[in-house]
Amino acid sequence: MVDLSVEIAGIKMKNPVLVASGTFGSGVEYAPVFDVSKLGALVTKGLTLDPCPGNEPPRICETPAGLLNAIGLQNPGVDSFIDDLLPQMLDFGIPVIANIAGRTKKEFIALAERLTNAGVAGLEMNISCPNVKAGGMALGTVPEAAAEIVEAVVQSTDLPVIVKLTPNVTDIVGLARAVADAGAHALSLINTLLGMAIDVEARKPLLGNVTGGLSGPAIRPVAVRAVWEVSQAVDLPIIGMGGICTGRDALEFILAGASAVAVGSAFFHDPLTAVKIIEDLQSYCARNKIEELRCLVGAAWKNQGCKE
Amino acid sequence: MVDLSVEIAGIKMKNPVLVASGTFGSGVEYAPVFDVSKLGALVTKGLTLDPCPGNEPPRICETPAGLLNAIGLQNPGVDSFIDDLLPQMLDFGIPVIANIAGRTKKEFIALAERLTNAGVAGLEMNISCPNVKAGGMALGTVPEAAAEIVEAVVQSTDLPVIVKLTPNVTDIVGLARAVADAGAHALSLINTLLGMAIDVEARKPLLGNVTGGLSGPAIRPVAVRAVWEVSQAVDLPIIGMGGICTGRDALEFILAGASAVAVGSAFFHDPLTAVKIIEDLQSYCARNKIEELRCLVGAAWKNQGCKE
Amino acid sequence: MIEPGEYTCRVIVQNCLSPGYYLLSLEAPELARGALPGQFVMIRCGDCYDPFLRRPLSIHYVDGEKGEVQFLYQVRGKGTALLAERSAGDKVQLLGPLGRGFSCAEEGKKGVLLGAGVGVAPILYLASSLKKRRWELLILMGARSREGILRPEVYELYGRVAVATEDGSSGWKGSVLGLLKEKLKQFSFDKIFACGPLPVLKGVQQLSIEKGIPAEISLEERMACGVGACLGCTCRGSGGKQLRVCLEGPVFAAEEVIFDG
Amino acid sequence: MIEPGEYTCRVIVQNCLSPGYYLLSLEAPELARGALPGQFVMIRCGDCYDPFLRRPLSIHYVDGEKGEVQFLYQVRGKGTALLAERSAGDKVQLLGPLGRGFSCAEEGKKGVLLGAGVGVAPILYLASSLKKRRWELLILMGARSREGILRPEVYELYGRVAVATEDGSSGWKGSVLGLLKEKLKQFSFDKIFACGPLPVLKGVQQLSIEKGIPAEISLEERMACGVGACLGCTCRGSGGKQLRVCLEGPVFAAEEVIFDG
Ligand SMILES: Cc1cc2nc3c(=O)[nH]c(=O)nc-3n(C[C@H](O)[C@H](O)[C@H](O)COP(=O)(O)OP(=O)(O)OC[C@H]3O[C@@H](n4cnc5c(N)ncnc54)[C@H](O)[C@@H]3O)c2cc1C
Ligand SMILES: Cc1cc2nc3c(=O)[nH]c(=O)nc-3n(C[C@H](O)[C@H](O)[C@H](O)COP(=O)(O)OP(=O)(O)OC[C@H]3O[C@@H](n4cnc5c(N)ncnc54)[C@H](O)[C@@H]3O)c2cc1C
Ligand SMILES: Cc1cc2nc3c(=O)[nH]c(=O)nc-3n(C[C@H](O)[C@H](O)[C@H](O)COP(=O)(O)O)c2cc1C
Ligand SMILES: Cc1cc2nc3c(=O)[nH]c(=O)nc-3n(C[C@H](O)[C@H](O)[C@H](O)COP(=O)(O)O)c2cc1C
Ligand code: FES
Ligand code: FES
Repeated sequence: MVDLSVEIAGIKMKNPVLVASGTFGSGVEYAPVFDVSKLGALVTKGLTLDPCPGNEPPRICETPAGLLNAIGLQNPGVDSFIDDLLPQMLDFGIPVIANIAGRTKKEFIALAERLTNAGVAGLEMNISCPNVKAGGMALGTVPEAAAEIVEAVVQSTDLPVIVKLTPNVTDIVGLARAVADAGAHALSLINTLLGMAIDVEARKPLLGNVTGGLSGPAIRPVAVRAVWEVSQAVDLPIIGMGGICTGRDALEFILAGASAVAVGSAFFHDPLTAVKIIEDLQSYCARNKIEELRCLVGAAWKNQGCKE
Repeated sequence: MVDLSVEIAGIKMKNPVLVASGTFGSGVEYAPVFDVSKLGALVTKGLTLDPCPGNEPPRICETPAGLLNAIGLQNPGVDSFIDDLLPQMLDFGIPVIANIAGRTKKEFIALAERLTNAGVAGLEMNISCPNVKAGGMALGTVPEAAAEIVEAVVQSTDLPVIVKLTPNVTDIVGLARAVADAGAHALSLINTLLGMAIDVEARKPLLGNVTGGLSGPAIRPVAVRAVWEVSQAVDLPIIGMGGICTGRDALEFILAGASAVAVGSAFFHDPLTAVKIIEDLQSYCARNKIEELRCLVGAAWKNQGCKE
Repeated sequence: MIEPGEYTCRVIVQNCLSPGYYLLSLEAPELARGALPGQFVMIRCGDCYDPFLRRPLSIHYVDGEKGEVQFLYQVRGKGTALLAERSAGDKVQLLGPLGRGFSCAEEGKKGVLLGAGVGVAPILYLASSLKKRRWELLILMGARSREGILRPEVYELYGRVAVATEDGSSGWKGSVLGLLKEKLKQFSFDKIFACGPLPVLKGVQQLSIEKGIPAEISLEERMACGVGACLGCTCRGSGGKQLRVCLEGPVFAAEEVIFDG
Repeated sequence: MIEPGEYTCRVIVQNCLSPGYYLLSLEAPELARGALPGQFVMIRCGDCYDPFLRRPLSIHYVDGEKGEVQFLYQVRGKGTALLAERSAGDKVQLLGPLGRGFSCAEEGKKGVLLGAGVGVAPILYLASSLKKRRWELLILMGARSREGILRPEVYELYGRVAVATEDGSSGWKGSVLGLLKEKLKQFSFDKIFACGPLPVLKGVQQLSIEKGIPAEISLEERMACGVGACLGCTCRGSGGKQLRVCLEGPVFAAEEVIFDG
């Protein structure tokens, strides 16, 4: 039996396959379709302090090998999440990571504090959402600003803090370094690329919000590159995501330097993606006589590795 | 008959469909396949001062709805270009725009000077190539650095200067503004996104150069967004490109604010793409009773427009 | 009612009904046993990542004994065009049954069922289910012209059928909404059920309020997940909350939703 | 020799020769008349943007009178898998004929033709062309095992055929390169023609130099445009220049190219 287990910033998972924030609801939605407890961990939709209604429709639009979304962080607010959704999520018996999206440092701190003893295994700071006016990406593109908020969150909780970065920057390595120096325990790479589409018959943008976040296989090469660059520069575990649809895709991220991966848009293409990936990883390792998957992390740039 | 003609920075074209640098050779390669003189204009492969051998193979790699390339500016050098290739290109009887790629300001000036009376209709400054170590993107991500080089080139030639920008930046609008203030006459948006792919069996990067530029339909939403944002902020004509495969795609760019479009990777999918797009634009205008295509430029954000 | 599941189904047969309209029959015994009228599936149309998303299609008819589920669809774009290329023996993947369907618990009432355009798709299974519950049904089918009136003969098995075409090439000339108004003047009904484009649904909502007849309407919205996870398909609920068309819908009581504009 | 053109061709027939190997016949009169042995086409395998690039396939055989062009290919990944789904009557788009083929201007010489794996594909058309020029041919076909020896009977129409399999399940046991060495010891040839994986081509290049027999080898490289425009497919030429496999090749005189490593 191959050992797929990983530990990211102290969060122990039986395999490295997570779900990407916002694509998997609270897990309950997919529970009838497959055994959600087989996953490595769950990640919540972005949570805000107050309930948030999200953006006007249309909120999604398909693009070649991908999709644009502009959900706009619709969520019931952190308190309602803790009361209603979290208990259901914890029932799956796997770690739950809360994705938090403050508009300001103060909000981020408040979110972290409320979640600290709520039962979640860690926090994923979304400083990279392209679909909201305040906060989101605006906080996440300037290294100093990002560092300041990360530091504040790290100090206000004893939960592991994972910082999710945007690829819509000139220098993602610089951003990752700043966030690492500020005390982040792990990184999630990548959030969506900023994009848009136009309805040429109506002659106006297709999304209610005009611009949206591009995800899916289309962006995979950008995401793999981000993981490759950051993992060589920064000594933090990385959760890789962006267009992962198969075990092969997941391995691309792992070989590039990700310790774990998250499945997002692929659920819409095939709801069984994540379980298939877990099986694929098992069989890839078995076939290549690799006893512990974690030996492959960064193998495409590391020369050494565990024994094969 | 619909009027498709455009004038970009003084370069008159009978229609707004150009070719994207590096994807169309010198035009001669495609001449047996379709009537190249039907195009709006030709754009050369990136030219360097000295001959350049380019990168190690493999140089291309397919990705979902796109491809990565790391050609590395292989070209015979500007002098050999002027002597051997340019005369053949001029034979098509349509404007030829020279894409120039210096590693330093000095090289850019030298390239501009050599080309000034060579017969080309304009220069496209490639300050956005992701596949070379010096110059290329390195010069093109910092607004001040970009502005300085653009200013120097504009002063050293009386040819129209089109500046091609990279999307691999936090703030493409800021970059565009800097370049506009420096005297650029038009903008080309966008060059490729920086990406990479890994061969999971060999456990190493698929491209000889490790990273490459992502192009094709996959990146279209990113390109449309760039055109949309820049065209509203900067008063320069824009040549839009990035994944254009159909008349519908071309219209997306035009409605977003591009005065002309360039076909690139789509030639590999279907070599007749450009001619089909010209026909599609004709029939879209006819169907919608639009007499001059240029009335549609930016129509998705402008309220007014020419009479329909 | 069964929980949604992921199935790989064999195509039994696919027929082109009239240019651009297809009837697809799949071998799907679980669905055929458990799906309710008004529910839908998310179906994978191609083999690759373009198109990337699945397409929502309503259940048109089920034959529980044969284990067969039918879909009636119009080719609109890339996805449905690829689906139309499938033929007997091919496999298709789908997730279903999804969403909340029409309520058909009551017995022996009088109902008017309205299907505009390809919106008639879910009306057939609904009609057959209500018929079993001894409803007396009037089925209104609307389209631009007679070619758009799909399979009227099978609808006739479950109720009286009246047709409206905008060009008058068949039945009443004008919109199917106009026809509904006429019928509401002439007859009394316990309930309206409708599926079709937004303007028609708005009209039904208004008539429902005016006449005080409860109505159920089936909405469309762009969908990604189909199970309520992505929040891509929301519409405005009258309680002020966002409703997920895929989970809280696609069938809503007319008064549950607010249409903009 | 004709200029390349873009064609939409009807599939005449497609046969699975052995698991994973296909023979595709297209109606392509211009190509059938003008394509030369060793040339190739860029063929569009799917209907959408995934896969986005066309795939290079060598011309396996042409029947000028019937206006038919054949391709012999192995399913390797997404593109070839989609191509294998096409059947009689379907349309496929392709650009061709492309590149520089084998030189077969000379008359009445003695040649040895080597095809390793699916690299035998272009060898058939080459053999038939050389036969017309009264060459005496020895055709070496190599594969891992007997299932990989494709259509030996048709090759026999144009020369003597000798087979090598790595597992010895048919013919000589060992690599086809070893078989070539043996044959070069026993017989004398005016020229070697080869197509197959890189290690085989390297071996042929070396033998050509050692024995002083001119050789032509057909190279493979990832391609995007197929016409020399994108510079994606270059290999190192012995003159120091980059050569485009799609335009200056795919067939090179053995001494024209430098293999790394
Ligand atoms: C719950 C539900 C049930 C449906 N049932 C049926 C049915 O039984 N028969 C039928 O013919 N159609 C049905 N539809 C509509 C059908 O899903 C769309 O026509 C289909 O997704 C179009 O896909 P395409 O790839 O062919 O077109 P695209 O190329 O994707 O789009 C063509 C046009 O369809 C619109 N469209 C695209 N996706 C959707 C979507 N998810 N929802 C609504 N509009 C969309 C686009 O705006 C565009 O104008 C249903 C839709 C929903 C939401
Ligand atoms: C001039 C030329 C002529 C050819 N003629 C034939 C032929 O007659 N019959 C035949 O079976 N094959 C031929 N090939 C190889 C054929 O093009 C590839 O097998 C095919 O492109 C694989 O596509 P795919 O989508 O099935 O696989 P992919 O999923 O794209 O890749 C599968 C494997 O094939 C390799 N590959 C992908 N693209 C290419 C490429 N363009 N060139 C070389 N290797 C590639 C990949 O590295 C990978 O290992 C030829 C190649 C060239 C360059
Ligand atoms: C519908 C949708 C909603 C998303 N919501 C969030 C969110 O709330 N918070 C967040 O950090 N990322 C969100 N994302 C981004 C994903 O978590 C992920 O980073 C991105 O989609 C790339 O992965 P993918 O290509 O596998 O989907 C969302 C993505 C999608 C498609
Ligand atoms: C094979 C290849 C070579 C390219 N070479 C150049 C180049 O030399 N100079 C340049 O400015 N852009 C170059 N580009 C970028 C294109 O001109 C274009 O900006 C980009 O590919 C996006 O357009 P597309 O998606 O339509 O291809 C190249 C692109 C490709 C695919
Ligand atoms: S489609 Fe995802 S929530 Fe409805
Ligand atoms: S494939 Fe484009 S130059 Fe050879």
